[in-house]
Amino acid sequence: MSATTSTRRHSVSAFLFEHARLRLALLLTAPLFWLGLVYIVALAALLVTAFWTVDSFTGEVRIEWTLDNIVTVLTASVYQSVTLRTVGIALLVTVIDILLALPIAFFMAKVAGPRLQRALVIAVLTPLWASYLVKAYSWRTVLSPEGLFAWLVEPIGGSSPGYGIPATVITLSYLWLPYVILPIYAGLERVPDSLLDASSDLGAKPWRTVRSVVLPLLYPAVIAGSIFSFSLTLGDYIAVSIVGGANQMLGNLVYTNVGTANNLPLAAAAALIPIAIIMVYLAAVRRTGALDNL
Amino acid sequence: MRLSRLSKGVLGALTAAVLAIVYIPLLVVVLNSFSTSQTFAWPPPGFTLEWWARAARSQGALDAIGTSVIVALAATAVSLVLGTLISLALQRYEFFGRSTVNLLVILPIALPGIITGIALNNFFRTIAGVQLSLLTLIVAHATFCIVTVFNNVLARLRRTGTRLEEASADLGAGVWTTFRLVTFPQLRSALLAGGLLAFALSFDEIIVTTFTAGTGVQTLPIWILNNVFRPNQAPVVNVVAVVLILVSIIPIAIAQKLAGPESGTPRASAGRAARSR
Amino acid sequence: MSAPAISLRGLRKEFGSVTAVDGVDLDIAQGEFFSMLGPSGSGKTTVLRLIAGFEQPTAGTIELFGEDVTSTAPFDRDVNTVFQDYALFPHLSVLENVAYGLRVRGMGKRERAERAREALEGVRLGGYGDRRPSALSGGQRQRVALARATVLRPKVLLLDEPLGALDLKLREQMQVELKQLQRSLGITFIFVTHDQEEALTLSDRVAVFNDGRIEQLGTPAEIYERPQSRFVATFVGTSNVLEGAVAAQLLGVPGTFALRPERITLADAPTGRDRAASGTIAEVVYLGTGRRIIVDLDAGLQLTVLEHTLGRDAASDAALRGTRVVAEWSDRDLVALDAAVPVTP
Amino acid sequence: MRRLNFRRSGALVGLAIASVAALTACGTAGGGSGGGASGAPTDELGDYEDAVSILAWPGYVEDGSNDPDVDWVTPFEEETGCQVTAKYYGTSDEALSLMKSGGYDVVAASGDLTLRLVAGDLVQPVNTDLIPNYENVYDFLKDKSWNSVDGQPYGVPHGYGANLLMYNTDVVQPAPTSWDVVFDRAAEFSGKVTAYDSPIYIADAAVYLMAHKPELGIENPYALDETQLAAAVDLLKAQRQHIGEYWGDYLKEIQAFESGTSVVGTTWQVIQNSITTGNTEVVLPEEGATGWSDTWMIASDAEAPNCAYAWLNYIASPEANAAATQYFGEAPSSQEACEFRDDCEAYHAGDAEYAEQIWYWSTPIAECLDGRTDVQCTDYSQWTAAWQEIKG
Repeated sequence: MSATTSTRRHSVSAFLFEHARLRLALLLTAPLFWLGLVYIVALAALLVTAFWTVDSFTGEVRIEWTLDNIVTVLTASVYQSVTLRTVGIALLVTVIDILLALPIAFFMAKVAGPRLQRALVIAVLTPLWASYLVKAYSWRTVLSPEGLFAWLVEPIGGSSPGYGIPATVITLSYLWLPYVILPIYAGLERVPDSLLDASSDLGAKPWRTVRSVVLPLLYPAVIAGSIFSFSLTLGDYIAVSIVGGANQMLGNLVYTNVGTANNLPLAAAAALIPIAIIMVYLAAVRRTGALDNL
Repeated sequence: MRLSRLSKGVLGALTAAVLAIVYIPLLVVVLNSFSTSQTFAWPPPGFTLEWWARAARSQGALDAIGTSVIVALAATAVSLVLGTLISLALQRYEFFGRSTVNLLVILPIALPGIITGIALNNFFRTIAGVQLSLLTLIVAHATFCIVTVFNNVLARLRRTGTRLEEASADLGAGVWTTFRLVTFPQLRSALLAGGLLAFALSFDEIIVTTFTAGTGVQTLPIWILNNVFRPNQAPVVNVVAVVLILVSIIPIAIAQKLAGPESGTPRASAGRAARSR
Repeated sequence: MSAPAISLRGLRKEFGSVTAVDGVDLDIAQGEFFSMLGPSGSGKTTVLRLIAGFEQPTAGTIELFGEDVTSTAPFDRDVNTVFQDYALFPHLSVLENVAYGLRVRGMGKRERAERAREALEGVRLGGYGDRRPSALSGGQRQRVALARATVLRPKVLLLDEPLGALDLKLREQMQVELKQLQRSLGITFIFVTHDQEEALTLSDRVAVFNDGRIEQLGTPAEIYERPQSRFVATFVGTSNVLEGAVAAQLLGVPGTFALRPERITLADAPTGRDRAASGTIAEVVYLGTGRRIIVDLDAGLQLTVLEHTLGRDAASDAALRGTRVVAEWSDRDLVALDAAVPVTP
Repeated sequence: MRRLNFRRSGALVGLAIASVAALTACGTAGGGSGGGASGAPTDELGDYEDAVSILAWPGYVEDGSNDPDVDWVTPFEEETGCQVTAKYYGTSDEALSLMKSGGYDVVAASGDLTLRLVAGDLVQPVNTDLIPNYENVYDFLKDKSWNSVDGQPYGVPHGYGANLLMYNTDVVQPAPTSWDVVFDRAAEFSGKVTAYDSPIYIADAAVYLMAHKPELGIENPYALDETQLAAAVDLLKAQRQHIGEYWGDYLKEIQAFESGTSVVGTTWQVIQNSITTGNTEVVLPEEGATGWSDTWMIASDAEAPNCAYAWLNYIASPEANAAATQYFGEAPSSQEACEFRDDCEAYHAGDAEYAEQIWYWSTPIAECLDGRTDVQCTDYSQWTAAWQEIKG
């Protein structure tokens, strides 16, 4: 095995090895081609469309530059109130999901034995396979005035919240919960037990350890989970139409504009609202390293 | 951490409570699949096996499941390849625009599905000039599935570092051989986890699907959407959901078992340390 | 033996703004047991990684047996490495790990298993082939790593702190085995360590690294006996450094001198050696084989003295604190670290 | 057109596209010469081809694959040897673009699509003499603005239905006869009023205003000028205060009435038929109602015209029409079909007077459908914006 023969044998490998940039280019070409061509071009085209018009005569999109759609979206009171409502629901859903996810993720990662841990991961993942629609309809059943919820709480003087924003929040929190639990659980797995031991060794009570050690380390994972619940809620239009009573969310406005009115430019303009919100959100959390924890 | 019995008990109780909340609606689905009420009235006025019998005969449901499986498998395959490539690039190289690429991967999942949906719909029809089909649907699904593979692989790469690959190269293995014999086996369980999540994500996707599926393409969620609104079909949908839940436990359990032994030991980013030396 | 096994010329490596290796020139002869010694961050590991091919130098060349391999990929270099953390493939069995290099060279399954088994027997792990690396102890893993690297019969074996993770007893045992292995294989070993004792006991020659440069190159005796810089004097073993006003007062010459603790004797009164300085014992540390005594010299220097055997028993060590003593040494034990000033006998 | 779900409410999408030329040509606006239709209908038929490709709403061409008991395609195939390939579309826009791409022989088109197809030369005039079953079709479905141009039929009616008023008999007493229970009297049932979730529901308000605010001068609920639209919007905004939820699909509506979440609002006959609690009733209020009617048409470039004619004839046949319309919950297109259905009465099938009270869905466009030329009407995109504003 002289050096020369092996050099010849590995000529392609050796060439690649010597050219780190080439290797990088080879790695990145296909994904960037895909994401850039398919996604970014599509997104850019959509955003440009927001500045075009629809010919009310033919219904075709016409390349005629206008700010009308943007102005409509920014000034119409319906967009303002729906945006506020949607962001409110998204924040509420996110907070609820995080609060629900933290104890269960902590229990899974740090208390449960390996067998129980495995079973719990399965238990958390399983609901993902029941269709979104089936689950949403199930909540419609549960929350109906004579449904399971009312049936359970009536003896103690409660009543079903009925269909409306509370029902929407409940349903969406339910739908996205696994997506929040999983990153938080993974994040907790990465927190070495020795750190927790160190904290309690230094005299911290468990709660104090959680607050001073676990949560700060977990912050990126929590943010990662929140991106799921926040963004999925921001774009949802189906759950709210099933359990949301007469309310509509941003997703409905976008959907109606494109699906019913065939007004893609206006839909694109309306889409700018959630895009802007998400971008601000991503920019805000970027520093936390959360984007590496999705 | 030395937790008191009490705090362990409280945590266990909270976990049980959350799981109860998670499973009660699913239990309702199971009950409704046997309910004589076609509209899921509560409590069920009576029980019947009719829906299960009907579901068993429903060719449409089977076809839809088949389509969904094909779409999810294809989208998963694409995202496995692309996700792995991109995570290798981001984890093993420093380059200008690295964080932009990172953002690019995350964007399709971070932006609401309806935006991805109408953007791709518009792209396919007007820019690419292609008819919506099974293929456009797969392309759309793969686009937002990349991130799950990406994240799992990235985390694994970070954990394993570059030592083993160096050892392999040191022992005479070329770039491809090293990937085949060392890198890939190290990534296997991460790929499995990421792939499973990608599959699940694609399998239950409805919003992007609505906008990017060809007319003849009926995935399971679309089938459900079409059928949940027919009074005489809605309970059949519950049956299908119940079957899916039960069947899904198998692959998840297998994946868990496979991913189990390696995923337990967190090792702080050795790769990063090596890179920044 | 014509060309050296390894020849480094003007080797530099920068990581961003950090210069890890700052111009290294070095020839390592064939069959030599060569150690690179230095504190962490001194660049020794980077030099090793450059030789192995894991890093590309910013400047300079690397020759292996006269062949320039500066930009050759690691898999095309006839060197093998024993990694600090062993880097055993967790998904392969011990035997598969050892056979890996043979496998990627296209050797048949039967033959490579045979060779790997022999290699494992060579490191006394004959029965362990089917195990996973995770089922082995630290010392066993270390031996697997050795077998894996040597089964390929490389011309140069690179060892990156291979004993660092082992406990003292095992480390001493492995040191002996390494030395024997090197002799029996007759190949060049390049050994990276931060443990000066290990470097001194094992090596034919040692390069002491500091700040990305070779501070001193020589045989263990040269390094220990004749350190050429303050850094070497203090990093390799312990040295008392006499300099400035203190040196002038005690030695009568300005300059910087190193004095090994074991070269100093303590007495109640001067016994007539070349130099004497009085002081007070500040601390006594029991070492088993002797004692380390810290003396505050009246001249204003804290002197470390190593005593091997002494009439007093250990129990009285504490009582020594505060005792007045005279420290004495010979002029020939002084090593001038400042080359400009000759040693004054 | 029965809206199966909210995806399909997109059926009205872009009706605005309907060419004015075609529209003025057709009966609605009166006058004008022949539309974009080309050539004369076929005079005679030849042998059946091997296959026929049909584009339709889901559920219009059932071959038993969703439910083995629901199958009216197989008998057709056995009878004619024409193998049916069905493709389903989600919105009328989608159907239009598919028709433009070609390859289909037959299309089931809603009222908002038919004229676009005619104007685009995508469908051919139909010689009803070659369709024996056409004779049986209710007269009040023939020669309508959405299926004929200048008396020349462009297809065969499929079925029809009305958007009725449903009420909970325990709560809404006495039995209502007017839409006022969901408009001016909605406060009485505040929080339990429901309405169809689509901009087209504005037409329901317009129907109400036609009767109660004649001074607005609404002649056609799909032809509203800005003042008229504003009046409808005001009415609906007032109604919004009392809406419990809007509905877009069967299941939601049935659940809502069964559980008491909704007690009064618009509905379809099939929903009433499906409700098992027995405490609901439907009525066609005195003001009239909106409704729908679909048409089977033949592509102008049909490769299998003989099979296409055969399908049009078959789907208009009593048995097949009964099966298809019953499956969807709408009235059949002929009295004979009622022989094969036991629920015709519930749908008021064949009741011409009843059918006369229905304003079949059309998409509002700027050119007023009621023939006014002195004013611009509001188009569907304005209706959509208004609808979003109403929902808030």
